[in-house]
Amino acid sequence: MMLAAIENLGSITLSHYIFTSALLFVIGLIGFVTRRNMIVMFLCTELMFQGAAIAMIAFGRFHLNASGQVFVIFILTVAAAEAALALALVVLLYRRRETLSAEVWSELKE
Amino acid sequence: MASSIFYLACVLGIATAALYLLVRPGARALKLGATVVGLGALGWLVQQFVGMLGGDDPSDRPGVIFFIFSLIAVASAVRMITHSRPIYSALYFVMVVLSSAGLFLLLEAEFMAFALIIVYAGAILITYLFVLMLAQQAPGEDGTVQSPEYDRIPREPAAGVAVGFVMLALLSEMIFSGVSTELTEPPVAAAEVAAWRELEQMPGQLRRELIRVDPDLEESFPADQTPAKFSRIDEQGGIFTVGPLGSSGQTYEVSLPHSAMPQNIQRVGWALVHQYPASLELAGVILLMAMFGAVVLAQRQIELSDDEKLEAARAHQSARDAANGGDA
Amino acid sequence: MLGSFAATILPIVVSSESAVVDVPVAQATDAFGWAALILWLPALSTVLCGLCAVMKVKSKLPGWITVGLLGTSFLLTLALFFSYEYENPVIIHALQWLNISWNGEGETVQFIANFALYVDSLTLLWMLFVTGLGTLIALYATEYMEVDVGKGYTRFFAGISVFLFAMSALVLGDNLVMLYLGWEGVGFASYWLIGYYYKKPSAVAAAKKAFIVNRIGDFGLALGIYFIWHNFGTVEYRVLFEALNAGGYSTETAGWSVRAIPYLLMLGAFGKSAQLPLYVWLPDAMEGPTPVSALIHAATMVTAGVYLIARMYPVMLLDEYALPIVAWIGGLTALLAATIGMAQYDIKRIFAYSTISQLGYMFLGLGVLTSFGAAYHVFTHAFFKAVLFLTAGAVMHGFAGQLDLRKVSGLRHMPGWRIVSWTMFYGCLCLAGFPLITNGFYSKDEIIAQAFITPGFGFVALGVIGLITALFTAYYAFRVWFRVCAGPVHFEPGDDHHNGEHGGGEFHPHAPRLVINLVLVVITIGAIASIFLGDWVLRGVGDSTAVYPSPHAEGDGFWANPHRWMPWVASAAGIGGILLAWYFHLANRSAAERMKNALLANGLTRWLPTAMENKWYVDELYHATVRAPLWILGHFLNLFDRYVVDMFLVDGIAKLPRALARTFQPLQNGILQSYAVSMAGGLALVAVLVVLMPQFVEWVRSVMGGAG
Amino acid sequence: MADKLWFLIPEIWLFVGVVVVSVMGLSRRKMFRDLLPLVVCVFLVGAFIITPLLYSEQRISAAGLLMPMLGKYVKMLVCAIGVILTMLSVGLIDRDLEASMSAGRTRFDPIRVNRGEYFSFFMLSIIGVMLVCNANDLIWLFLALELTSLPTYIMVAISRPSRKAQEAAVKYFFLGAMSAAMFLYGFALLYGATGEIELTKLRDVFAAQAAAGGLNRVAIVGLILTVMGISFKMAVVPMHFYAADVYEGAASPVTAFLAFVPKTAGAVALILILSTVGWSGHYGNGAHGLPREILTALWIMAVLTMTLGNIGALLQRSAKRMLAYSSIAHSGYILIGLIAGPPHGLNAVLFYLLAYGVMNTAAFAVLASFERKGEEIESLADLAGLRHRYPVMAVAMALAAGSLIGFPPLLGFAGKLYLFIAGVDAGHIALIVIAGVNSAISAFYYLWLVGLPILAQSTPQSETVVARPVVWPRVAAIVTAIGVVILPLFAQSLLKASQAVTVERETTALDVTVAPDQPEQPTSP
Repeated sequence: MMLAAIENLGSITLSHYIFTSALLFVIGLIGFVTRRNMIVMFLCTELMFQGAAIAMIAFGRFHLNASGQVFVIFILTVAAAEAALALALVVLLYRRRETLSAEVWSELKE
Repeated sequence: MASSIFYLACVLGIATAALYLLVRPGARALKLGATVVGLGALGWLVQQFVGMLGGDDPSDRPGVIFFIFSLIAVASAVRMITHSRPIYSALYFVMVVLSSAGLFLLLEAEFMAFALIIVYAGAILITYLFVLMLAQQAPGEDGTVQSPEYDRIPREPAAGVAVGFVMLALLSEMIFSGVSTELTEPPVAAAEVAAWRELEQMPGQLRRELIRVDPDLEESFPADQTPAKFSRIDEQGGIFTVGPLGSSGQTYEVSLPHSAMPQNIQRVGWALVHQYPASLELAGVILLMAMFGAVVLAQRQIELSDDEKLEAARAHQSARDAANGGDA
Repeated sequence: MLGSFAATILPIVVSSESAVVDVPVAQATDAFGWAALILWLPALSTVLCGLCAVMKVKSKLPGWITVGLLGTSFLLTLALFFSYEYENPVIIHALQWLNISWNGEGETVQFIANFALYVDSLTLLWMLFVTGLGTLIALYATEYMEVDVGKGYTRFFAGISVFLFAMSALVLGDNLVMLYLGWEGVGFASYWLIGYYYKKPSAVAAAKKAFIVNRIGDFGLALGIYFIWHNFGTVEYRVLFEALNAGGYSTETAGWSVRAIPYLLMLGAFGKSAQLPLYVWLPDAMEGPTPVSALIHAATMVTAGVYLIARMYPVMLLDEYALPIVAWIGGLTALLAATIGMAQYDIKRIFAYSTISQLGYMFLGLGVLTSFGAAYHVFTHAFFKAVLFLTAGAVMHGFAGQLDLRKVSGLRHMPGWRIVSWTMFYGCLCLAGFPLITNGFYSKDEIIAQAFITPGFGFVALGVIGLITALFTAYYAFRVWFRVCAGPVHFEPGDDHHNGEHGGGEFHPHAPRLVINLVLVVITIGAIASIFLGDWVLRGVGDSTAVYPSPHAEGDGFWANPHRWMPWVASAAGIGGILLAWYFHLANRSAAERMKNALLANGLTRWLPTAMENKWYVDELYHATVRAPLWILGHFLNLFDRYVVDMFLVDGIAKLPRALARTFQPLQNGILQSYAVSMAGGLALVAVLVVLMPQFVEWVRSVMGGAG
Repeated sequence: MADKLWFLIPEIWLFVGVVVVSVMGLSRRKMFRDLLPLVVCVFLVGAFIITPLLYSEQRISAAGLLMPMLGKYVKMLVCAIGVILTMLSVGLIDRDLEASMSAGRTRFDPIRVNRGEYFSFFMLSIIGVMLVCNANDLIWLFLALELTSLPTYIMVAISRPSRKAQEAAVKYFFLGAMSAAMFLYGFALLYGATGEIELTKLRDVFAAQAAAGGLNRVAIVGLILTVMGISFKMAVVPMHFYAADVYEGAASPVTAFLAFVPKTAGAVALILILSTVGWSGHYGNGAHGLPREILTALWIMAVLTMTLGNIGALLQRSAKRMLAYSSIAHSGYILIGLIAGPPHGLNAVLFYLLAYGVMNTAAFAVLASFERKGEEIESLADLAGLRHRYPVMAVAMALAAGSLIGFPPLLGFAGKLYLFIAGVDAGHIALIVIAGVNSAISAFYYLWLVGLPILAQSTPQSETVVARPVVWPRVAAIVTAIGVVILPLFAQSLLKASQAVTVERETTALDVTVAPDQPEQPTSP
């Protein structure tokens, strides 16, 4: 089944776009859990949002309606709002500890 | 079925192993080797995906462009999470955004493509860069900038990549058994009827298109009267016969060309202001809240200075002594 | 007296053929609206005690509030009792509580549990001694707890009020949810009051133990209630008994979920009433103040299990093996607890084991189909056990916490202790089942005799066990009395208050004052009065849901009817036990002491050691033949209790989750990325598991199919 | 459209409140700044009163929401608990700054005062929950969930001037952003599987797919990502890791807020999302329940959540951390109701949210009422012997803990009983047995909260604990403790109120069969 799918790739289908979006999403996830720099971590969540946005647009094209694109507009808005807050928080934290490492903030634990 | 999953798992496994080696701190040679292996795996995938690179059929072009864009996006994303300098990570993210915008163009979402570039690459990423610059390490004595240790050594490379692998397995299983086989495209006719209905709702739009097709209709549909409405939409031989049009009791049979259908940008804008205006307001509230929050968080003195604290403690003590007379 | 009593018993012993019983079912009534106050007054008392705590009242006010309100509650119960017409059980609606209905599969499913009172004679029987003894014991406590005025006094009486509220809800409620509410409530009050001396680690441990062991039983009860609701669609007694009367469920056709109900209820009852194997919490519960032991752990709360079985008697018949098991557990508990009681020195512990033993009799009675005997024994036991505990409390109070029966002696010769000694004497007589003049005699005989009559697996053996236990009971009861009250005057004070209010000077026992003596006398009078209430209890049980015809003895001869010969045999056992106790703990005790002194003083009488050795020989024989095995058994059970139950059950339950928690602790290491990995990984694992599971299962199936 | 706007009036009114409060917070007059909590309460009470007036039959039917009556109950609930939470927050923010300003050592500086902003965030988050109830499309749901969470991140950061609070904010924010990305991707897949983003239309398409042989694989994966992403807000295992640290780091009033408001938002959002697939059973004849995959996932989550939450709480020496774990465990109980489904499971969830809101807030209110050396109390040992000096507070704590155990006849018992009945009624007996065992385990640690204040003796450490100079947290504790005792008497009418929520959809959603005019009929292989 899948081999058939690969061989038929002459024409680009929805699956290709979704696969790209899934790759971006997963790479963002990996980055989020492996990077220790808070700003890069947040960039990684933006990458995950980006993956979701591509999926939205691709599905929107597939279903021939505009809802997906409208959704992406709102994703952009929220991403901007989150980024503003996150960066303000990071600035605050950086002033405290003079480092961007997330690991210095690990006093609360069992 | 089983063999194909095995096939894919091997390739993805090699790719993730390569990614792991890239993410992990290690010798340059090892990284080089990993890059080569990873590129090899990716190249195999590319070779599998586009056996027809260079074909003459113009309908294949989007395919080639798709692969170029998505390869750039994925490669930049990988580099973004592996690069030890945050500035470069941010710049690689710009690359991801740009190539996604390209994908959006392929998907006929022109407006979103440009909005993405303007908002993401133009605004959000610049903010990131600003903050990164603020927190930039001073160059060392020899003039080179040494990345701090937390940027060079990842935290949980093995666990992270394993989680990513499981997640990717989940999603690719879904894509191969769900997206490619179970999802059926909606009938084009139904979608087009929906588009015509949207045209009908947009104020004055249908009238304008009608007049463009048949200028004589201008008198029949005065601008200040009840807007024109479709009373029937059929499709015959690729041409949409629209009508009879009902307005002030009279009906007309008109054939509207395909180009009269609302454009993508029109549909997005219409959906935004007609279907989701309240959501738009809500987004505004979120942005306002974010502004508040940023102001509150980034203000310099969230804490008091030490002597102020001491004074405050004394004041508290006296207040407490006064208040401690009774209970509850 | 004896004859007339037996005569009153015989007519109700109907033939055992009528297996289908028409259980009297209560009907709703609008009258008696005031009866709900019986329930609310203790609640009001709790609130007022709470207010006292807020106002930091430093007087005996909370005690008197409690006594006053509980007394009113008792008077209302009496009023209800006198206005109640036999054979007309009623339901009095108090407050709408839970009334849920929804559309199930094709029918409307309802879950109704209101605050309503189910009043029949069983309820009244229980409520009379619950509120009556509750009032009296609260009155006793106003004096007993006076050292704590301003400290724990309010807390204590608030606890008593909570207990009485919960117990009233348990007994009066017209549905199983209310019963469960009361069930948990009395458990909580018990936990509260056992842990009253929170500074003592043993008290805290005892409270914890009581709570955990009871939880096991409660779980059974909750599940039992659920199954009742599941099968009969109701938790209201009225609807439930109507359904049972209609005969919709016979034991043959019922599914396992119906058959499980009696066993689950049994688990609950055994937990609350301290039967094997869940009895272990009760002796430790004696860490609480003595009025609490008297009220909760002797007279009232522990009989909740008996009440549950009696109330649910028709339900217990849903499985034919349920009641025989109740009988056997009861009988064995009675015997084992009595043997343990014989090896103890702490007076309260002895009485605690005797409580377990007497509760065993009650379950034996229920199991051998004499619900009358069981109910009557509950009633009589409540009085005499309250007397015993209260006298023990008076001793403890007067001798600074001394409870070791070897260290207090000759109480009846001391000034001011007369009433305590003689009420205790009467209590011991009742416990021993001394013929004619004690209430315990009648109720116990009824149970043991019925064990010989009712056909069932090994019921005759149970009757014999009951008789042996009666002998042991008489022995250990009088062991206490002869040691503590009789004999030469001698005492050592306990540890409490030794350096406190009595200063460094010599210890003087302080005799109980008016209130304690008054309460002791009143309860003793109640115990005597309860001798004459047998008929009333009999008639009452006949009107209640516990009615079930006890099998009739066949034949007319003296030996053919155990009800005829049982008084004589049981009296013999009781008196024999008393004589044994007299010999070993009064007569011989002083004789041995005196002789030993004389012999040691005079060198010429050296030959006498042979004689003395004879004495010792008797003692050792007694040790070797009677006491040692029992002692070993008692201590073995004690060790079992301490190591198996305490370590594995109680501590194990407490520690297992802790150990589990420790294994998960490293995940919570405080580092953001680790959390992120765990979260994302958990999500991905669950998702993959869920999504791929059908395929995986299919694959396993194909592999298995290929292999097999 | 206009009908939907009617339902937004309480939110708009509260938004006016946000503006008023944030401006008042900048006032130079101390009196105005001190009046802020009162103003917040006025606006919340106003919203509480307005809400029931708006829900007329005609508007409900015109709005076309998935569960129209949900809003009425949840909005009133959130406003009522919001008033209590406001009381807790009195005097929390800018304490030191206000003290030094009133002593004249510091000059007023509008940049440095945060109180107005704090209460704005407070109200914005509450608006977010209220908006979740109105959601009829995924965009709205996404925005409303974000509006609920984003202000809480800042509230945690500014709740107290300590590094702990900032650390809590970092963890909460970053993990929250990750979970948001997860459910956003889930939303994308849901959209992809159906081509719709309106919940009512999603429901129709899913019903059609189910009738044609089962949900699409894309829909299943999307639902799982969505459900697990949203369950972050409820602190459900495995998305619970942040909870203990964040609850410990934030100031007690904010912790009480976190334990209730986002949790309610998450529960309501899950109700809406799960309603689109319905509990009508997609597999087998006459089988009830969610699609098998979703059911399994929720089952696993519920069991893990209850168990890990309860055993995690056992080891804690910090009262706040213990309550954090207990809050995780309570989410597990709530999941039982979600698994059981309408009408009873959902009613039970809504009723339980009320019960949980009251009793949990009571416990946190007691913690928020005390301080030691100007720092708030955290450890259990601080509560020892509270009875001697603050008997009312000790009793309030005991009542709250008793109710959290589920002790009859307190409020928590009624809530738990209803949840368990609903679970049993839906046939999940194993789940209920596990919940019962967990409930027993929970008694171990809750009894500390009963025993320490009431039974234990004061220690030198706990002697230094004193009540905060502000009286309002104590008032809140007393009010909620009374509620714990009194509300069970009204259990009947409260249950009715929560029942009204799901009555409508029973007849509509559950019986959806293949509509004849469905544009697409997915073919199953």
